[in-house]
Amino acid sequence: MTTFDALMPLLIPLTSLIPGVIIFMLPEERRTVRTALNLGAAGVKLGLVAVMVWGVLHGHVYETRLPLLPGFQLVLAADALSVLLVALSSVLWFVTTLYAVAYLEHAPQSRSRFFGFFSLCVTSTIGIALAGNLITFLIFYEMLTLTTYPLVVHRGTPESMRAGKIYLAYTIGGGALFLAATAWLTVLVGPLDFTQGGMLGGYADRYAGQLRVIFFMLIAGLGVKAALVPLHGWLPQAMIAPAPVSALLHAVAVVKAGAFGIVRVVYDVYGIRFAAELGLLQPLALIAAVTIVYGSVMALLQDDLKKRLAFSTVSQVSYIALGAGILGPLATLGGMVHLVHQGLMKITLFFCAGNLAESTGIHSIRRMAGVGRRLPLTMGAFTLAAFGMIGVPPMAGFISKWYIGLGGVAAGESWVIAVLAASTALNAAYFLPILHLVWFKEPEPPEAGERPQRRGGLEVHWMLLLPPVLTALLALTSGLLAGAYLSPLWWTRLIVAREYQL
Amino acid sequence: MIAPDPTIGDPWWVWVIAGPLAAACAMAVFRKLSAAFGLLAGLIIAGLAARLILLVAEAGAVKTEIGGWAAPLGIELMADGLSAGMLGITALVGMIISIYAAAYFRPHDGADPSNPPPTLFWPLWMFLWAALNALFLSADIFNMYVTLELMGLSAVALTALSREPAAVSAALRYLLVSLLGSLSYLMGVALLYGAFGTLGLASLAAELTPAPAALAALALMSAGLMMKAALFPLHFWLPPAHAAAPAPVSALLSALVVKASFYLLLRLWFDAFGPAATAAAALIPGVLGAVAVLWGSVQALSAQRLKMLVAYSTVAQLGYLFLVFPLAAAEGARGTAWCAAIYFVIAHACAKAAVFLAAGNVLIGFGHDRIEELRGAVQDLPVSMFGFAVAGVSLIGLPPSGGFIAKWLFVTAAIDAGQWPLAAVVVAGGLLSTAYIFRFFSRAFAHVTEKHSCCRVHPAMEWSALALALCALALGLTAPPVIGLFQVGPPLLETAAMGGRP
Amino acid sequence: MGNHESGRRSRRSRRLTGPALGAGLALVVATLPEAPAALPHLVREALARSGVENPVTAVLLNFRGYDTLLEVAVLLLAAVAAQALNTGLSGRAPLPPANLFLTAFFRFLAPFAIVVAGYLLWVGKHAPGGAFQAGAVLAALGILAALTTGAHPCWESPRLALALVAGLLVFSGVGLTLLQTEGRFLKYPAAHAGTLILIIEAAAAVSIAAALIALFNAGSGGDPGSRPPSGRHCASHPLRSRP
Amino acid sequence: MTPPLLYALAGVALFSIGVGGLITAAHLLRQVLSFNVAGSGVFLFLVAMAYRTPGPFPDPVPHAMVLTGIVVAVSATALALLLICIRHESTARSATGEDDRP
Repeated sequence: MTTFDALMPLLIPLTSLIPGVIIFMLPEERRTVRTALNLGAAGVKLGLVAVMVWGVLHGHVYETRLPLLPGFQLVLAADALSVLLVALSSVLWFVTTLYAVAYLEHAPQSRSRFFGFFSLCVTSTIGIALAGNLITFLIFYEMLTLTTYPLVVHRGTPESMRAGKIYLAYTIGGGALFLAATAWLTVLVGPLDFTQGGMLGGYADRYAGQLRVIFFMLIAGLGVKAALVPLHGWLPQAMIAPAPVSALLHAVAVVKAGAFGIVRVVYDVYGIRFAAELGLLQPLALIAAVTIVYGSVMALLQDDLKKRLAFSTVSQVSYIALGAGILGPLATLGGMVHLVHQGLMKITLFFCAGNLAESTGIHSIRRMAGVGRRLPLTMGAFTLAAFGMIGVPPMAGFISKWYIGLGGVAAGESWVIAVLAASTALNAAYFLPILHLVWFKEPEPPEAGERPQRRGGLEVHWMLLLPPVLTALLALTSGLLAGAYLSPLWWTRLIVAREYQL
Repeated sequence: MIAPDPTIGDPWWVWVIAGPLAAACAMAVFRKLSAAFGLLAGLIIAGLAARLILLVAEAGAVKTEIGGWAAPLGIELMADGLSAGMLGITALVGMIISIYAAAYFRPHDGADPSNPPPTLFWPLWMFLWAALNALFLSADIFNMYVTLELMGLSAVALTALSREPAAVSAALRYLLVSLLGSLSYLMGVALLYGAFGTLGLASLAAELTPAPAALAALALMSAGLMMKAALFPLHFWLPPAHAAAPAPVSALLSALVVKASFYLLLRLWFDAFGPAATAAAALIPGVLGAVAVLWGSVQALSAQRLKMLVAYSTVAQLGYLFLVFPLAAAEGARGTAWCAAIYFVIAHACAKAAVFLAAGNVLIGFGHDRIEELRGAVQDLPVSMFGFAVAGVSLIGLPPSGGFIAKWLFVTAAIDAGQWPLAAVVVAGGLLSTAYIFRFFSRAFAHVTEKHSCCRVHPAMEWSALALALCALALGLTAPPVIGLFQVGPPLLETAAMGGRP
Repeated sequence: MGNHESGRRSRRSRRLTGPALGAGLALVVATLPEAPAALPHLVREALARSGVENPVTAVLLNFRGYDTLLEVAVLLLAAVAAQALNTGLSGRAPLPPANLFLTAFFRFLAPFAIVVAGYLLWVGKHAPGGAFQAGAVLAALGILAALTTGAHPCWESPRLALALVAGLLVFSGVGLTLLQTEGRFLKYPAAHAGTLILIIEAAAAVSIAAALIALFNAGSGGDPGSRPPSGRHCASHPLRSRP
Repeated sequence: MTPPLLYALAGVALFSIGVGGLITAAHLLRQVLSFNVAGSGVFLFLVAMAYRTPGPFPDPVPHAMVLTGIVVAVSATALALLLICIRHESTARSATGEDDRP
């Protein structure tokens, strides 16, 4: 079994890399082969992830070590935390592929190119999740930038090129900062692997000052993708991309990579206790809090639906950073489980926005009056996810906010409760009017550029309808059955137990 | 590293130099068969280079005296890790460019008979190849002068091959600068001979004392070589020459010819004089290199034509190489800096050759290479543009390319040596190169509806550009064996005052 | 050169480089050691085994023969480059018609030049002389022939091209055969060293002369009428004279 | 002030005159000429190095280097002159009116 254990972490990224490369080569018209390859690969990956989840549960050690440089190794290791993101990415990749195939049906641009880069993007995300040391993380982190740029500029219109330029400027800048910090850390302490409870314990006395600077450089480099306040500018701009890209980018791949990176740095590089000693958690929590409030306020001001969702992502992702910024297992639990919950809820919202734009051509919120009658199921999923974002029980969003609040009180940082309350109020302020418009208002006559009611059958193509409904239900069940075996919360409790060696 | 009996039989070097010379003679006589001879000779030389690399990799460095005459009297040849590596990269890049040239120079239909395709490209290219191989194997400073001159003249003739006014003027300026460089190099050799009475690199290293004559010789020879390697203030001849030359020639010039002068500088500063002796003077190339990186990138940003952009990128990327001198002055970082420089040389050779070939395809396909009017190039030349993108990734230094490994080594060496400004320059250079690579790429990626005239480019030309780009990518994954090869030190006399390498 | 910064300041600063360089080097030269190194004695000892008495020829052809091999390659390269670039010179002024005096002088001089070249080649063994000097004389003769008869030799024809590459081919050929027999490239057996060197020098002289003549022809370009429209293939007879 | 030192200084002087000329000369042809002057300067310096050996025979190695240098200089000058001809002819034909400086 050991060889299989050693190969497993390598197999999972390969299951999306190899099909990606093949899809690149596929000529444009081979639609069925491309879809089959896509969905088949996603299915195989889900299977492998299930085996891995089972293995990690029973204490299996999955680790692949490849020689990268003399003295440096490319390490892909599956510990409890990485499985969380791998599982999330695999599930949502399967769902998003389903959605993208239908969404891009009539798009003029080359679909082989799209799905090629789509698979490479997921490979990078899986690589980020499975990275066993900082240099492997850096490699996949920068590859994520490379593979997502073509997706952002897929439409090739001048606006998407401009958005791509801004996206690139931010992410390449962040990447360069992250490279410099990693190199500096490696020079100081040598190529160390991620270890639960942190690996820098012994270096506090000698390099305390330098480690503080490195920490903030790392957080800044990761903050670009995690959209922390000063570095979030690219996220609303990248809304020009097609809906599946926005869904994948802002719910699963890019933003999660940043947040996951922050969690890795705080817990597995510095270690929560050592970070607290150096007084690094306080500023991190502060930045996160500012981002949460700022994101929600900006979301309130947006009229375009996708822009509003983008700013809500900016604020929601910072919950994870906030959770990481507070010393204590409860806050960590809340932060990490929000990694999954936010992914599920946000992807549902983007799918619904995509369906809305696809079937009725409506983009701005004030035009959404009475849309509920025309798209009952889509808007139903939208409502569920919206309630989840606000934090209404029994949705998943409530769970994470609840635990972050508990953690805050336990750590004596009561201002966290104020931040959570304010953000909940703001979430309600920008989601409830939409729901009111959708369900309780009379539909207005379609303006220019909007399509009339679709004759007969389902409101939208079934492949466009199934994904949002599925993810909405997942968000609901992970909230309702939070305590159940193998639920996201249950799994995160396992991670936190191992992290804090309780 | 104990070098076994270094004179293991002679043939290991003879055919690598005699091969291309014989091919050149054959082509001068039977001109119609030039392309066939060229490809055949390319294969043979590539095979020989590979065999030499294997020989050096396991048997350590090899040395031989030509004609059996001992050191000060006869000429010595030597192949250590560095020369084997350079021979290998010259063979690899040269082989693929020969395939490109076979398609580029074939008399395609519709070519006007009055201006026949220059079949004399092949003998000139064979002379250049022989000169490069002889230069990389030589361990005698006067012999290096003759190979330097053979290389310079063949490069100039190749630049002026298209006989257009721009190419001829650029070739003339290149020739004059190259002659001035060779002259000051020869004056340095004369001074060294006058002072120490020997021409062998090994015996020089043994007897060198920092006498005024030695320092003056070092200054003259370094000035000459920096002029030929287009270091910042003396680079003005490079952009017009590399932009005006035919595509395969500009690829050869940027990837190999310019590096040969840098190689000689490495031999001079590290083997003959030893980094300890030159620590004080090492700052000059370092500062000039840093300025070259920034200035070259800025010029590339404002270039109007694609080939001019790529040529200025060469000026910028060469700046990186010269950072090795100040970094090697610090004892701790010497090994990493040395590997960083050579790895950068080979990664840049593959990537820059690929980018120039892709630019050549654009020039043939669109009839012009004005960046502003190259919108939608990805749709017409997908393979070349994919090659351009992959090579661009290596030029920027993003993982998983060879460029990333070199950039990583440079940053760690700079931080290790405490040279913070140099680390900042390397990172800033990466950002600037992102700007100018994606400046072109964002236009090429744009989706253009109307079809513009794009005549067919021979598939061999497109695929060879992609092949070189994939080589640059592969260099990212095969770092340990390659760096292991570079660490095979030269078989100098044990008594040599070798500041030396790791 | 470098006319970008052709402003006043940079021109004056560039004028200073010459004298500054001279002064610096003069100081350095003054410090050079009086007594030379041991190399000249080594050459004299090894002279017996080199197969020639003239030390310069010994160094050129035997001890540092590889340098000379590359040097012949440089000359051949220049000739090939000249032909590669030459096709651009169609509109050259035609050569002057051959006048009586020049033709008579050429006819008188030709045999002497060839004999002198042969002698120079032979004398190189023990006195200053050798392949380069002989080649130069032959080249002078060739250029005189071009001036008088206006013959524009067509270097593309295999026979003449062979003359061009003869030097390099013979030199490396001998080297490679010695590699097989003696185990080392260019390791002359003491007995035949002299004859081998002579063979190499003869071939080198021929190709040096051919290269220099080719360089002259490329420069002069010859009259346009003499080149058939296809531009690359000369008329059948390589040394065809003007109609 | 032994004769070889005198010749060496003359060689160095020639070399610097040539290099100075190459850098500041306006016309291309003048630059090629200064290259040859500088070349002969280096060769004179080499020959001066050869004459420091006591005894009847001078040191042959610099002589060989000079011979090789001369042949290389000839090839380079021929190529430079050819390029100047082509450039002159093509600029005259295309009348770009580019000033004579490269």
